[in-house]
Amino acid sequence: MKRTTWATILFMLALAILPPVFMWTGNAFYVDLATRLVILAIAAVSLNLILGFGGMVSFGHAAYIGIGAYAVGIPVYYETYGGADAIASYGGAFHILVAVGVSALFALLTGAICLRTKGVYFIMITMAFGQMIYYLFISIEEYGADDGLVIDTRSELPLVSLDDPLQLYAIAYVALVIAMLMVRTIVNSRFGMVLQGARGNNERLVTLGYNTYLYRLTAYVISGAMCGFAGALLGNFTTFISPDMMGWSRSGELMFMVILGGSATMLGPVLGSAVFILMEEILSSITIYWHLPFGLMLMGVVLFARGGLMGLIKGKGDK
Amino acid sequence: MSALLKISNLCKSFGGVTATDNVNLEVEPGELHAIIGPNGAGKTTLISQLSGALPPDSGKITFKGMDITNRPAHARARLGITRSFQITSLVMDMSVLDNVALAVQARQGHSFRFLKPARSIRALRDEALDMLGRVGLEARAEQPTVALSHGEHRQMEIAIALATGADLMLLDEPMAGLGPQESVAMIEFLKGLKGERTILLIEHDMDAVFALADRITVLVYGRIIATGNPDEIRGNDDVRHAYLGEE
Amino acid sequence: MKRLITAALAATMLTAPSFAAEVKIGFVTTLTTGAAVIGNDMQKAVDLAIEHMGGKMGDLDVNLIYADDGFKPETGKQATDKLVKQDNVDFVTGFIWSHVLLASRKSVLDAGKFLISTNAGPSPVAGKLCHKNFFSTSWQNDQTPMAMGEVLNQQGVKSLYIMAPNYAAGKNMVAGVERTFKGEILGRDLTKWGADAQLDFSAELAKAKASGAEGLFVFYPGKAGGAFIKQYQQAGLRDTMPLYTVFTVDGLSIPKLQAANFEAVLGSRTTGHWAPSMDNPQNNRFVADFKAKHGTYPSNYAAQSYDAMFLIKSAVEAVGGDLSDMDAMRAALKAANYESVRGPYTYGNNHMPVQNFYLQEIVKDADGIWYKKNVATVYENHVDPYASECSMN
Amino acid sequence: MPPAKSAKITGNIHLDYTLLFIQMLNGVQLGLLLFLVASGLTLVFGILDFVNLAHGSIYMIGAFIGASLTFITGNFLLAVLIALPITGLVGFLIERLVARTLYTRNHLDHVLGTFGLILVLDTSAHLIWGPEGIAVPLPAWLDGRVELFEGVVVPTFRLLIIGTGLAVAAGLYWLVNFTKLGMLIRAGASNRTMVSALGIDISTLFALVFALGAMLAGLAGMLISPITEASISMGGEIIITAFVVIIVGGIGSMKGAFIAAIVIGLIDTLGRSFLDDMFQLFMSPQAAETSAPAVSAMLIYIIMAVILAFRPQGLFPPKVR
Repeated sequence: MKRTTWATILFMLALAILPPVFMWTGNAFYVDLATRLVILAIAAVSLNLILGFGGMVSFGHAAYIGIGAYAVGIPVYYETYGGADAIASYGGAFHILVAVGVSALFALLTGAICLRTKGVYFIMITMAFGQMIYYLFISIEEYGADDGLVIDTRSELPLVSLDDPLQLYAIAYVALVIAMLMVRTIVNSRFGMVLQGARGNNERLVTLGYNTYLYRLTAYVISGAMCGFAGALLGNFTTFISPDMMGWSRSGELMFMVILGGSATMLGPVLGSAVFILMEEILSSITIYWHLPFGLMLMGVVLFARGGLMGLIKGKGDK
Repeated sequence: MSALLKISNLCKSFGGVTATDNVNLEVEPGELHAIIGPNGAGKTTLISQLSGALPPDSGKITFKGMDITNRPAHARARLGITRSFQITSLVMDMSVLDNVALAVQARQGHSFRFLKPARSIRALRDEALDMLGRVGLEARAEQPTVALSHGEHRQMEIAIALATGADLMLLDEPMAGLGPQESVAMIEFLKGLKGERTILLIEHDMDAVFALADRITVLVYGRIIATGNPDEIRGNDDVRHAYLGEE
Repeated sequence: MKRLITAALAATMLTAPSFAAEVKIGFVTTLTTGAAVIGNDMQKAVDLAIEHMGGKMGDLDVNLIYADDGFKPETGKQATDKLVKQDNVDFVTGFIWSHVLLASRKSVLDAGKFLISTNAGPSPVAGKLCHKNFFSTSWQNDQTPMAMGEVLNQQGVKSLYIMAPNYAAGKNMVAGVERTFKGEILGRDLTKWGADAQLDFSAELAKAKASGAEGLFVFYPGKAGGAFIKQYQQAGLRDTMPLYTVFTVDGLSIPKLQAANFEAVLGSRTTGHWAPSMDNPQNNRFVADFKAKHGTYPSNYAAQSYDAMFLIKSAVEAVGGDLSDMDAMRAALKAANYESVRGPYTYGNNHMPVQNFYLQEIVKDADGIWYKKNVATVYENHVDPYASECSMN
Repeated sequence: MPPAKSAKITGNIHLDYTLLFIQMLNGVQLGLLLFLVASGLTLVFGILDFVNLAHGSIYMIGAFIGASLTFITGNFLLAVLIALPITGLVGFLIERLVARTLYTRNHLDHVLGTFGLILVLDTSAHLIWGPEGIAVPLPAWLDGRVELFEGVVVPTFRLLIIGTGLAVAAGLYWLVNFTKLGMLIRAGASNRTMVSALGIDISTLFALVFALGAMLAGLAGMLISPITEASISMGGEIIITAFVVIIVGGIGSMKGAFIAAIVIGLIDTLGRSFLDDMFQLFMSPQAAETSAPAVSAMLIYIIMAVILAFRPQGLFPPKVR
């Protein structure tokens, strides 16, 4: 087996084993940390599908996290305080359906426009749509505007209780594994070959008869829906949502997680999220000026570590 | 017998410069039709309009009796037009085999299939290897495309064009940048294709053109000044004056 | 790689819960971004308070842990979670921003700890979401602008133009002044707020001027306040449209404005529950030592934070250091039996201060330094308007 | 206790032409300021093919250098004159240390690398100047007001901004249309072979262009700081809008940046001033008052999305690259 495969298995095993150990040794906070890590990793994995494998640099991906989280927050808000009976609900299945559905719809509508553009224009127009959603929620007073919305009750699911930190973690972990497997299946399929071909040379693929626009749009929608699901989990984890979660710098952070770990690889985005969150946690506990070393680290990775951490693991001779 | 491709009154200009000037041309099924002309004659512009990469300003393009003037590039490819590029255009970060397999996959219909790993599909793989075999690249199949030489890239372009199963192949200077021996091999290879596929060939290498072409069209400043078999073209005064004489 | 990460995790786990005779206090505030100017002022006041106590509350050592909310509710909640779950603090206090407080309150209260806001006072925590373990050393958001509305009535202002940032506290402030102001409101502008907040108010000032209102009410906290005052001066509205502000001209912006000589701020009016000019022993010591140490007057944020430390001290002393006796500590907190820099006050049923509000003016002190001075009492023992929505007695 | 009574705005402000004129002037002023930032961005992109998210941080650093020098020299204008070359030097250093390594990379690497640079520069500013920001005083003759004509009184300093903005625009027009450098810009190319064919040392040229871009951003920061103030978050406040400007205008196009900056300045200002009045024509005053600020905050992004939907290369795309 390749070294990268081994690394993937070992790292995922560690993610499975460590949090329960933290819990039983009385370090509940680190379970929280791991949960946030795993949820953001799902978002990064979804971004990797279009950014890494599709070559579509979306600078507005955090919008889907917000949509997913509000898809939990808004129904819970109405169920708790009354009003809008049609969407008032504590039901987890309903929340996930809305999170995934609305995210997919938003991706479809905005993707149809964004994918007409290329290069920097694409980067910037995806950001513009992210900012639109950001300002939209900032101005909806009903849902707390920029103060955000406190989610009073977590989604109700059969068999499990999301109020239990370990159960919530387990759900997020399983979701991450499924997301990784989904992306792997997609990129290796015939669809995935077209997607990757279009990343390398779009004109060539068009000449072969592929309507690459449709393939890209499909990938964009799948990615958005997957990220919306991560958002629903995040809402359940933080029990709080604010428009802040979808600003452009949050989208930049997601992009960075993918690149840091290694884009267009299986483990890359997960590893990237892990290092990102741990560095953030460690540096910010040392100094309030932690953005300085953090920024230097960011620049260092971009300047000197092409291929990200997975590039390092892969080594030279191993393909 | 009706023409496979019919171009009527095609015009295209870029900000005052006329690149395609009222071009009329018919390509018969099975023939190898060469287009020659000095640099800047508008040969590549013409090909791009045929493949759908550039929209013409006016005129009409008919393929297999259908008006395709306003169809997008990918739709024309599905009808059976493929092109190779003057400057190598391959998916550099994929393997040689994957490049060709994508062409096979394109011919087999839409690729909105998400589950089965593409590389494990025998039908795709075998046919792609077969095409690579025809251009003598089967040994390089698993290499990353970027690792191949320029000459091999040109061969890959041909393998891909073949793999699409297109009826009409638009070949834009397949000999460009090849060494003498590679050129000879390419000419032999294209000879072998004659009759099997209809080919519209742009080429600077006159030896190749006169050795291969059934008919030749001479394009100067976007205008056709002559069309005929190689002997007719050789004997044409206009051509000699406007083009061959210059060399 | 995995080993590296495990090692990194282990490195951050060194802070094991300790059982020394100490009271652990987590202080959540803003230490990064431009808003850190408020957090830094709070920090200075808290450090001064601990110094004034000799580092002890009763027999217990004070172990203070500052946490940065990064001006974001989500980050604030994470910081709070860490204080509660990892550092296992006894009190969580601080909180400048309403949204950070709202996002974080559940983490503290569900863990059965005391939560003491030193600034944020959004309506829910005073009303429906009031909680037995929540206390405030500041005010409810609406109260200060309500006092300003009352001032406007007293001064015979008949028409008003209103400007505030378009976010929850901004809207609360607008609602507050409109709740009590009896004249006409000729126009109201809610400007863009957030990461790329609008700071050029030329368009709004032009509208305000065109409206012909007799007064201009604004709420622009933090750096937007300074920016606003300057443009107000540059627009030359000082003579035609007097300025009435809340939380806009404060201890943080005044030194900057004086350095740049923006005289428009002198004589401008605001309302508040505390000013450095207030004369009582606790306040005199606080203001004098703060000035001696840092060279500026403390802001109201500093005053509220300073009070919070003494409020906690009173509770710790009341139980003789037995921090497990939550009920007795709660009773002690509720009694507000400590020397506050604002003078004595009581707690209402919702644990918000019932206190006086004053009309304040920006004037020069004896040394020519600009500061905020109380000129009249607007409300005595004012109860916030949401107290009745709170189900506690 | 019932919630606050729903307030009614009584004195309805009718559209009067004096107000409209003043607002348009304000819009043009905002537009010119945006142009100063955007021109540097588009210059760097047009010639260097480099996406610089940290351009806003240079704007911030320029403002702080100008503010500090104002207090040292006691004279705002003198401070600006000294601060400009210093900001240029900062740009030069950033080019040498960071940007040049990234030229051969793709835009994604540019975005991420300069995203890191933002954190570094903003935190450095926090360390050097503290979080509180600096209010910048103006000399008395600039701090007053001018009556342009009956009823139209505007702050002198805003006229100075308009004047400076127009002068810089004229200077850039000359640069783009009548100099060798301008030829490169108009050729719309990050075409290195062509640059070297002209016998120019590319490495130096790129560094100078970057420094010029930095100076333009710094100038904008210095001009805005007497109105708002120099603060560590000001970079993040403008950078996205500046990007919207160059995207709408067509990246690399100076003309596009100018027109888009003015249009966005006007739309933003007029939107803030008149949108709620306009909305009241077809919805209730309450609904208009809540939706107008939301829409005006989203307005420039909506405009950008609409323009890109129809013209994926912006309004004035430079020649095919």
